Amino acid sequence: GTSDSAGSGDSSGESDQFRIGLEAGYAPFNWTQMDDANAGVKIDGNAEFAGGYDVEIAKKIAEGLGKELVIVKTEWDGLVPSLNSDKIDAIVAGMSPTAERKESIDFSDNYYKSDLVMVVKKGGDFENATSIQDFNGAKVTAQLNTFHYSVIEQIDGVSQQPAMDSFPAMRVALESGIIDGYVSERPEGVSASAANENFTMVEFTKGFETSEDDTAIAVGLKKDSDLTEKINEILAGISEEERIEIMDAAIENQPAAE
Amino acid sequence: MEAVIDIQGLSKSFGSHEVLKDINFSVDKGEVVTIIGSSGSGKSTLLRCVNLLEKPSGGKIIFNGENILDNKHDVHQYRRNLGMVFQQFNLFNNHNVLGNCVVGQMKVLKRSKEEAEKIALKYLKVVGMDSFVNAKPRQLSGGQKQRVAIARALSMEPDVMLFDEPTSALDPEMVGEVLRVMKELAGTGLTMMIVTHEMEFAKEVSDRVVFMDKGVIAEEGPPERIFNEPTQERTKEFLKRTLKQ
Amino acid sequence: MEAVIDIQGLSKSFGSHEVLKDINFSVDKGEVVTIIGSSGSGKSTLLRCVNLLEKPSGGKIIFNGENILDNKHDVHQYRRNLGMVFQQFNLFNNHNVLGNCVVGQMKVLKRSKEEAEKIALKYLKVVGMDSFVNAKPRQLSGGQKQRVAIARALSMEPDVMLFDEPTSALDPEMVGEVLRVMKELAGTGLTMMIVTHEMEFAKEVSDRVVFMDKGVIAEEGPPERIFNEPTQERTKEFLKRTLKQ
Amino acid sequence: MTLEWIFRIVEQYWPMFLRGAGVTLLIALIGTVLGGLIGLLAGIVRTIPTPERGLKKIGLKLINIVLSIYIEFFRGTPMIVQAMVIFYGAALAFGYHMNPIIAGVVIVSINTGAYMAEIVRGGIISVDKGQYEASQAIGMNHIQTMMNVVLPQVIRNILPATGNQFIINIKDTAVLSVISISELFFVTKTIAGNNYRYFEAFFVVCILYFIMTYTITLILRYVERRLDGPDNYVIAANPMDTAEDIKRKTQGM
Amino acid sequence: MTLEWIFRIVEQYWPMFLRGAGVTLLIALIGTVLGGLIGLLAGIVRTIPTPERGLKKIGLKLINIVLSIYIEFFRGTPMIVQAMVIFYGAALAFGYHMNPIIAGVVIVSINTGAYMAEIVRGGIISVDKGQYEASQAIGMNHIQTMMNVVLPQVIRNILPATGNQFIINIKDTAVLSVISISELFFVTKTIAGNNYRYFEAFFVVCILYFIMTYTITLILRYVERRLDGPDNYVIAANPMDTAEDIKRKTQGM
Ligand SMILES: Nc1ncnc2c1ncn2[C@@H]1O[C@H](COP(=O)(O)OP(=O)(O)OP(=O)(O)O)[C@@H](O)[C@H]1O
Ligand SMILES: Nc1ncnc2c1ncn2[C@@H]1O[C@H](COP(=O)(O)OP(=O)(O)OP(=O)(O)O)[C@@H](O)[C@H]1O
Ligand SMILES: [Mg+2]
Ligand SMILES: [Mg+2]
Repeated sequence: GTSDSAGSGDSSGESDQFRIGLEAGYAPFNWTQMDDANAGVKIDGNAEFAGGYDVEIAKKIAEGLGKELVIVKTEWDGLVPSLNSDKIDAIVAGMSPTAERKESIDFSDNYYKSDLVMVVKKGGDFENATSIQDFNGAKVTAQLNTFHYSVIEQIDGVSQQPAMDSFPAMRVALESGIIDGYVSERPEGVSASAANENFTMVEFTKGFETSEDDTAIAVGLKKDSDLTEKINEILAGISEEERIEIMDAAIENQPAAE
Repeated sequence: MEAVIDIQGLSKSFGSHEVLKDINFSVDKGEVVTIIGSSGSGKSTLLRCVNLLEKPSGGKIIFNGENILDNKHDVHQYRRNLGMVFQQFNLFNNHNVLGNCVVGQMKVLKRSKEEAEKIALKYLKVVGMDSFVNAKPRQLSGGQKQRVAIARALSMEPDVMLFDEPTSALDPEMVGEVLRVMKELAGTGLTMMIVTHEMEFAKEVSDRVVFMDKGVIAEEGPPERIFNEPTQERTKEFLKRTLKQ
Repeated sequence: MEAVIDIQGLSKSFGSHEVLKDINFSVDKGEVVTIIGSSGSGKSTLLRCVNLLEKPSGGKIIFNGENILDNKHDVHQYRRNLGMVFQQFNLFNNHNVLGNCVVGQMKVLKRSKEEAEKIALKYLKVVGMDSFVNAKPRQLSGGQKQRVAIARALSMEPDVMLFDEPTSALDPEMVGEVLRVMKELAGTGLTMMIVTHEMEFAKEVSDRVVFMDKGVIAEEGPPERIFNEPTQERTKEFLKRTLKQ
Repeated sequence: MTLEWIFRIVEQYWPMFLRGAGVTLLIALIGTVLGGLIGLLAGIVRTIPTPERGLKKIGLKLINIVLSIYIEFFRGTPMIVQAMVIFYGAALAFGYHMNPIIAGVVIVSINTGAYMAEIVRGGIISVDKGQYEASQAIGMNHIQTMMNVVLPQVIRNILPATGNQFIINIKDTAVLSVISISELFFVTKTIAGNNYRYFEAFFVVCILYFIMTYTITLILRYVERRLDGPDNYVIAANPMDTAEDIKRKTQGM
Repeated sequence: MTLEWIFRIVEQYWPMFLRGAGVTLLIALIGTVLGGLIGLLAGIVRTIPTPERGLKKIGLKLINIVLSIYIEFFRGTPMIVQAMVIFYGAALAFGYHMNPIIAGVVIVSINTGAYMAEIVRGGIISVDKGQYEASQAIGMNHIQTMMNVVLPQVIRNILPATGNQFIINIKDTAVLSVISISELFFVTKTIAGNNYRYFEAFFVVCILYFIMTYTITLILRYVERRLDGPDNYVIAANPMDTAEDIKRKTQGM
């Protein structure tokens, strides 16, 4: 390990560590693996390693900052408090820079942008949909407190189901036929349909109208952090092709793809 | 006369500790049998075996001609014929004095509330506790508890009463009163088995005295004979110490 | 002789129910006082007030010249001087017979385990319970429990013993034995207050008899006088019923 | 966290908060009551004296095994999993779509029942054996004994632990959002998500939880005092009647 | 859900599962023990007889009020909120960074203590008042009485409810993932998230939970039997000695 435990280190700006928080359970952005295959990074205070798109980006940032990358595995709801209480220096966890989040933390420039898709049952009525309007009459939901849920109303005549707490719950609901589909982002959709033979992902030619803030993801930083500028510089140095390459590698390397 | 309860070869062990050994005796209808003997000799255990609160290890208990230790026998049905006054009283803590005397009548004998209360009050009056109907057991003195326990058992109007030291917490005056009530009851044909330490009481009330010693019946007979001409060495010794006190 | 305990104007009410009214009496060192009276007259409550298990509603209890109802007084310190045998025994359910007699000695008197056990065994022998050291209270007969309760109180070797019907569950033979022990103890200067229903016992053991009636001391005096020439109407009536029994 | 935002959130969303609290309270209340009944029932069954006769003995043994499995299974697995298995399982296996609230009540009750069964067991152990024997001695059967004598005393002794269980239920209903129940916690997450005022919204929900649990505590304390009854008792006829007086009066009997 | 996947997950991730289970068990165990001690302590304090003297009386009253606030506050708010307030609050307010595991143990203990305090209260109520009086009568003070006589009986009676609490703790530690503790549930979510095999991962965790809780049940049952002691007792000298014999033997005394 790089330090004896997650909370013991003083993570002020002067240290030679770059501590980032993530769930390590949101493949392909971030996941946990048992060894350092594919250049996985040791999780602080833990025997496992983290990998994924976020981890690769974080490596580049740490390198650019000239600091050692330390990964703190924290539940999603604990990320913002961790950042604000200086337990971590940045959130690199597939987090979108929404206006509301911006009230409590700052964000870097975007380091990924994804499209919305619909995950449905393979062989079901909606497998071959191309427009969101094809989901007229369908029972559709999305994760609570995400813009995924608020865009559902763009589908005319949709039967919008109560929002759900987590992706696992939605996948169970989909599999059991309680819903016909859930709104998701491309990487999750690719992974879900790859992992579960009963699922498939619908990509839209006529899709949802979304705002940049929602579909993009960025590094979360403490308000007025002096890291923001440096990180933006480093991110600017990663080209669009390079990002796609990293994401494709992540999708390929993610545990479910084995 | 016909035996109401006939105990044959009854034994009881707690683990390796044999408390009752080959007990044989019977009680006739309307008879009053007192059981005397030193502390720990098995008197309470015998009463508890008779109404099956302890499962006998062996032997038979014949009640009205049937062996109630037979598996086919309905224990609860059998127990309705027996009333018991415990050495430790065991009043129902969640009921007041009246409730203690009423609940069994209503639930077991299916008497109406009015009838049950009338009967309860009658027996509470007998033991002088009718003015305490509202009191909870924890608010009663020792003697008061014992009297309520007696009233509770009598309210069930059983055929056979098992009394485990029914006068231990009573003042002598009350003992006299209880004695009077018991004699009255015996007159109405109630059968009684009474464990007691009061020899005077035993002498006065009983048709027959059973002397227990170390888990066996050492001697039994009419009170005059047991108290005046005991045949067994152990009985003599017990009574000698007792009477000269 | 000097009074160990001097009770002045003691009263006790439970709610509106006045159980003790203006009780005045004192006990001298080495004296044996028995308290008699009918059930519910307040005898147990009086004993319980003396060792402050019930808080008196009024009056004074002077012990060794100090009013222990004064707020400044250390109740626990005071209680070490008193031993109590309860009417309901109240053996510690989580200790076996030996543990019941040892725990107080070790925790309160800070005696060593060996010493405590030696003393406990001495008194358990006195009451004939030394072979039951391993038994749990629930495995004992009524009389056995009472004897352990006596041994437990004696093991604390107090100055004053409060006995609430110490012989109620004992066979007459055991009563004789306990009587003998008590006399021995009285000989060693132990002061005793004994509530009892056994008039014979009261006659034999006591230096003074207190007759309680409805929460007041109706009469007191040496046993010969109380039993042979009572002056109060109530006493006469109580004794008449008692003795003719 | 600002006071202003708290007021704004409360002002704007109080009907949502109230409805959420209502759903939570409803499920927790019914769940605790039904769970308590299950627990008492389990207590009755588990204390049935082993019968002598072969068939009955085997039957009782079987029931007891089933009961143990029930208790260990429902205590041993997370309620969220139980909820998902029952709710989605029913849909998946039988195409049966339950009403989520009813499913929630069922799940909370069954779950609470498993815990209450153990609490009741502890309560029964602590009731003096003499109480059971005295009831048996006047001819009560097992159920009558338990209903009229033992369980009333058990209930009084386990009230504090039951209060705990109620409070746990109020908080544990939060997992029922997984079966689309809009209980208080989920509602709060929604509100927080709407505004990204997590601190404020959770502050409000904490206060709501606290109000609910504290109210329950107060009610249970009141019930305890009621069950204990007055410390005093009323003497029916004349006060301070002792034996003699009464004897004199009843001499004519 | 396929059996194949279950095996694959277990094969691949068993060290993670085990470590997660270890963390969960550690926190739940220490939390229950410390919480139990807090509960017993609260029981001792809450039963101190009200002293007569002014100052002591006020002091005791104050302590009791603080105790009530503690109990109501920690029962009345969700543990996840407590965890966040304590863990992140300490860092924010004092710049003090706790070790997450220690923070977790502290939070679970304090929380459990509040529940155990109520359970202990129920247990004390159910101990016969005579036990307390007899201890007092031989001169024991309040603490000696509670330690040597009352609480040992309480502990035996509340063991089943304590088992509940332990099991609840095992499951409730799940919320501690919010303060970066990799306990079993978080680990499982991670594994599920990695593979998108939710059913399988949660099936495994259910089994692990069940193994842990059932083991605890078995251990507690064993402890109960040990505490109850043998039904039989050994007579020191000769069996069936009754009073006379012993008297004869001890006549010489
Ligand atoms: N906790 C209590 N609350 C209310 N009344 C009580 C309480 N304890 C005792 N009493 C009442 O006080 C009176 C005196 O009780 P006490 O136990 O002192 O009688 P006693 O003389 O010892 O009688 P006994 O010989 O039957 O033991 C009784 O009428 C009893 O009902
Ligand atoms: N549950 C039990 N387990 C083990 N031994 C027991 C149990 N109950 C009673 N005994 C033992 O059985 C013997 C007889 O007890 P029992 O209660 O019948 O005596 P008893 O004649 O009623 O005495 P007493 O006059 O003192 O009440 C005693 O030695 C007692 O210790
Ligand atoms: Mg007996
Ligand atoms: Mg008394």
